[in-house]
Amino acid sequence: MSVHRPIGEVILDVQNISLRFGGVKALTDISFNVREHEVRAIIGPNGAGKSSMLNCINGVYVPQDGKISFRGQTFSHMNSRQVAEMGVARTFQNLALFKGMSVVDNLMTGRNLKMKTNIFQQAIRWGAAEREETANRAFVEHIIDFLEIQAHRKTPVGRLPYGLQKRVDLGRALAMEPSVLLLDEPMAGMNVEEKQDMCRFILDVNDEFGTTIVLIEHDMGVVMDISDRVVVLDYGKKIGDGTPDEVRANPDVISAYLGTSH
Amino acid sequence: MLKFKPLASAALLVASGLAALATAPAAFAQAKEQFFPVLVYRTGAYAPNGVPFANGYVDYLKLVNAKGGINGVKISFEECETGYATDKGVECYERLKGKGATVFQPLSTGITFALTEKAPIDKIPLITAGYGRSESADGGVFKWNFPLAGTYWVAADVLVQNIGQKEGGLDKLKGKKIALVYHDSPYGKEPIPLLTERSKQLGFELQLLPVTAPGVEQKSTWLQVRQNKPDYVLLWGWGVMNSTALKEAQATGYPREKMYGVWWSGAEPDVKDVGEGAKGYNALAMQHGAGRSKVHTEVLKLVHEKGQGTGPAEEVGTVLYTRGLMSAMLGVEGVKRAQERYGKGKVMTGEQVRWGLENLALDQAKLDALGFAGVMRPISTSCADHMGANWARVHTWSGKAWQFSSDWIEADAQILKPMVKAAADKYAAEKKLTRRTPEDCQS
Amino acid sequence: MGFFLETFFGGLMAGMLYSLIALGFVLIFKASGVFNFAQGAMVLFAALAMARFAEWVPHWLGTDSKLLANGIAFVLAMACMVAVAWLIERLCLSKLVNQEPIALLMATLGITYFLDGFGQMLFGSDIYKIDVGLPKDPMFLFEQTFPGGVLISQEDLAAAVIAAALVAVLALFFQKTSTGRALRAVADDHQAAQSIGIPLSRIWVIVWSVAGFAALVAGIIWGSKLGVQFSLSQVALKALPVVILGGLTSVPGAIIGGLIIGVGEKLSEVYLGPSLGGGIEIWFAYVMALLFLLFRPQGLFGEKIIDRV
Amino acid sequence: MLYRENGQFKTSYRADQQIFPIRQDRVVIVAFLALAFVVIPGLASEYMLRAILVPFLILSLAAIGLNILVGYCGQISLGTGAFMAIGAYAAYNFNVRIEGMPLLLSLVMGGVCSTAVGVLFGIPSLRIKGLYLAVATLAAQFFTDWAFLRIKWFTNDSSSGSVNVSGLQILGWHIDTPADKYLFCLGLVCVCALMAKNLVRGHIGREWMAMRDMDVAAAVIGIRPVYAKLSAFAVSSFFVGIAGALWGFVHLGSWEPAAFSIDRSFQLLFMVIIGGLGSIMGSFFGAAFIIVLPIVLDNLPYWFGIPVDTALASHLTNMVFGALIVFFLVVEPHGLARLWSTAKEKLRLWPFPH
Repeated sequence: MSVHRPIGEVILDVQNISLRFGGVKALTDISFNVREHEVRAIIGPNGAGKSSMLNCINGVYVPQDGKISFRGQTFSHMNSRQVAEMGVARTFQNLALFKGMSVVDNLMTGRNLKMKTNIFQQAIRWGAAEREETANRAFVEHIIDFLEIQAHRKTPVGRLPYGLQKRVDLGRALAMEPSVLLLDEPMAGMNVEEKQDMCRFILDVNDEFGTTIVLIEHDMGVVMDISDRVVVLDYGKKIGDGTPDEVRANPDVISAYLGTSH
Repeated sequence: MLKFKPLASAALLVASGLAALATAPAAFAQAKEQFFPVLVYRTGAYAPNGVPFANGYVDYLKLVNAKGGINGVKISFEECETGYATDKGVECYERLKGKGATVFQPLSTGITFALTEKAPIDKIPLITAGYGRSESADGGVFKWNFPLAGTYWVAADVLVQNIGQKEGGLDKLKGKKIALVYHDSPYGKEPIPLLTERSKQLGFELQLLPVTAPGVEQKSTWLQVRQNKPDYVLLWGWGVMNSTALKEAQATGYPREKMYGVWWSGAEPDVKDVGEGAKGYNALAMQHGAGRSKVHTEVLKLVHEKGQGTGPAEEVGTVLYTRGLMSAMLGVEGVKRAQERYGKGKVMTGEQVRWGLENLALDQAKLDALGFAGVMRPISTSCADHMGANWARVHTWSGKAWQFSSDWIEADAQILKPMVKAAADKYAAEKKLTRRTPEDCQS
Repeated sequence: MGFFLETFFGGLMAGMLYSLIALGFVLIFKASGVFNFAQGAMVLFAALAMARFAEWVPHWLGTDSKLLANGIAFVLAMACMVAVAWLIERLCLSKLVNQEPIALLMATLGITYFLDGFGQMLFGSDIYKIDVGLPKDPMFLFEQTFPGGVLISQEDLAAAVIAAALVAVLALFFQKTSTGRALRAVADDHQAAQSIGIPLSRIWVIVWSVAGFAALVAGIIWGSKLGVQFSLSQVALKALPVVILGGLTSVPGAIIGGLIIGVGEKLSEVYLGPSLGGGIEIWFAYVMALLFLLFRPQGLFGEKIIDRV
Repeated sequence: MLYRENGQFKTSYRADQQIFPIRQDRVVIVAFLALAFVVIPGLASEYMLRAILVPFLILSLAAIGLNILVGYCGQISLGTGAFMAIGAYAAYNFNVRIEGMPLLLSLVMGGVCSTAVGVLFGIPSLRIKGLYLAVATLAAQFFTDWAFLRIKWFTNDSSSGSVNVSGLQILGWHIDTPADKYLFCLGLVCVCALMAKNLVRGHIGREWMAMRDMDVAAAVIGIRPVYAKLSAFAVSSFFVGIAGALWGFVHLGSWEPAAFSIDRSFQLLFMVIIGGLGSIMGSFFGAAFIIVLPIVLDNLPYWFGIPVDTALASHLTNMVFGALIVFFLVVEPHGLARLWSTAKEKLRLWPFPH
């Protein structure tokens, strides 16, 4: 597949990030960048620090050294709220959905940055709050249609099958109308059909909304198919970066995956 | 309504409960007997003190019935457990009121405060013998409250006087240190205004040492006592706080002879398990002390020997038991007095009982007849004075028993009267009430 | 200075007693993840049993040897506590596995009501006496160094020593015995423990019995200090700040926490109290715990949690 | 059969977002309100009104407040009694110190003050979690208990530290008969309940629930934990404060700090748990259960005319109450509200389940 939209400028640039938990080194001196509209994959064996990388970008973890710059602004560490406001959305490896809430409510929660009415207006609800609610509900319904989960609107997400929960997770991210979408293993534990559906969704998002996508994935096939450029991490270090073909040819990567001792 | 059907058992229980409650009180309104509500606490933190009082109270009512009732009117009564909790007390009040109650004895300062607001509306008098709000002695404002036989201000004043006697004259108190170790609640704080007044007048230094209820942990309090070495300690506790205080006093070596308790801190449960450790500790005997007199023998003969005794027979004659007897007697006498005006052998209403209590005239002869000779002094109330008597005695724990250690002492009216009036007026102002007119007093 | 020491020692000894009760909380939380509000009720129940049996045994056996009476009473009371533990496990815990903590907490409050009622119904609600011969009168140290010397309440001292001994015993029990190891295993991971064949239900009965034992000892000490009656269950409230300050899962935490709270509240009441009007120690203890938590949200010795996504 | 929603189509999101989307529910609720406002004041006995319904209403309101905090935002609090106390005493001070202060206004101001303090004591929740927070909230409980006993200003220098109010009236409507009190509470509670419902189904409510279910994810999608948690504390203590003011003004009339002791906090927590976490309706169920059950148990002997010793009776009451609590947590940990909804699920098919 190819991307219709032209790859643009660098919008997210990660410079020399290092992260430690006590003695454990999760990330060491990682640098890479993401261009507008591209699909960027981060791969690597388990425990390579992929998720930690995203957590740094989201401001969930605070790296000890390094910088992250986004659309020219540079931060030594990110603040989750700020990141969200700048239009970065995120899905999670081990489903971080709001289990107690229905599908609609989960997606509506994704709209929270768009909801401006204050607490008093909401207490009265009649008027502004209700209008806002309805408007955003309409938007969320589009996403529900797009992800083909109409049937499950009112179901508490806890009761949905895994594959659908993954979709809701993606839906919640899309509800934020992101310009950058961080996907943490969106296809983990899915069967072939589900994976194909998910790939379709991702590419559609990328096509239709021109959303930049940063993707963590284990399934090499998928990665090589849909991504424009790939970063390879191993033991918290970057061992490869480039187009799928370049990465495929990179000896370090091969050894990391085929487990040759270094 | 179908929707309610599948709701589980408990919800149904609640629903049926509500239904039943709606009808319950009505079913109990019977008119041929004089109904006495009995608010008690036989459980919880204050049970050790609550139980003997309740037994005495009930035993007296049984005694009256055994002797043929009030001029032939039998007494019916029902207990309600308050656990010394205000909201539970209010619930009891509402419940028993619905069953024709004509006089309440709340038996808790907190409940008294709450009921003081409700009683005038429901036209039911409150007897708070030896507790409640001190300013309610002023019948001009508190038409429905009867703190018969003494308030906390009386108690505090008598204690100060007794200490004065020990020192050889009130003037000797100048420069002395007196600490008040009190239950941190409205009950414990009642005496403070009077003591402050007295300390100004007599020039002794007053120290306030609150103890958080229920008072199981008093180490720091008594460390402070040890630190500033007061000449006397007044103990204003209730329940476990009293015995704990005595034990801490022993543990910190404070002389028990220098400790003076209020009449709620001077009963057997307070010293029983301290035993020798409390030897020499003094406390007010409200009017009565421990020990048996004619009324007790009557109770034993006519109630206990008939197998009707509420508690164990050996309890008869203990301090709180006797206070129970006395409180019940005051209520009954109120009804009796009312009958003298509104018709002997009739069942009195709340308003009639109120009149009876306001015109109580228990002279020595009457007391002797009732078997209360030596237990208490005469009491006579009036529109202005709802207290009726402001005398008390002090008794001392010998290690085995309570023995009187002072003669009758009368609280100083010069001090009390103005304070009561001032406080009552403040209350009236807050509530936008006007004092009762003389005509109203006649009614 | 002398007085400061007095207060300080007083605090230490009071603190030791708090830790004794806190210990009950910690044991149960470690092994079954239940925050056991019923600990106070258990103390009361145990104390009531002890006091009443000590009263009744002489009548039953016709002996008047205090030692024998107390001995037998202790055994009987302990038996009661084991029975209680067993019932709680059977009727309550086993049915509530994997509920969220708050439901369990509420369940223990339910147990509290039940025990309060049951205990008073069986043993009466009067004030009773436990006499295990703890010395009542004070003693004075350093009388030459400070005027008036430093007063130490012998009763508290004895109590503190007993408490310390008990703590040591429990520590040994946890470290050395196989049951102790099993307990720690369960504490670390229920499933894993079960999978290597540790019977959860038995472990829980044991833990609750041990907690019952701690409650009994606490009950005896407090009982002989205060006399046995309902308010005894209130001492649990004094132990709560200790538990969170020390960390819900840490035995040493309970000890250190107890001492800190004990000393802290006594000093505060004596030196800060007068200027604030007194009666501050109970909330001061909680505020103190709160301040500690602001720096270590999982208590002094609790495990740290890193949330992963 | 009767309870079928099929054939009811929502043609707008607005229609789909109302509180009771199903027609039968609306019918029942309207009927129920009519009963509460019109029938009950006429029929119920004075005891019923004063000793059961009024406390029930007031504590339901408090339970709603607590439920917002515990049920919706997942922050356990054992200090609810404290916030009731603050509401009550603050309202009292506005009432006595400002001449001609309207009753409603002083009640609301009571709520506002308790809100302020609530936010203050909510700050630790940003750092302390779960049971640690629960116990920490007891600091609020004991501190207020102390403050209202010790600081004379709060009690208008009353010698005993106990305060009282009377002559309640709104725009000439004197609230003194039990029926008046009942109606006043009922009205106020209905309004507050509606507001609470609107909040929890609005986006602030979703932010609270998000914090409860998965705080990290919530932060990542742009919810500020500080705002979400503190607003929950604020709203919660506002309702609780108003409830406290009502408890003092309408139910007790005269009160001391002991009326808002730690037992009150536990009682409210019971209501929330038994009623159902995260359910406004559940708060009412819980309150009804916890208030009425002990009274029913107390009264049982008298109804059946069995003379039971008072002490024994109340011991039994305690035991049964405790046992029932446990029983409930065992059979339905999600509370009466859940029972309610499962009942409704069943009713959809009833009487033809297949």
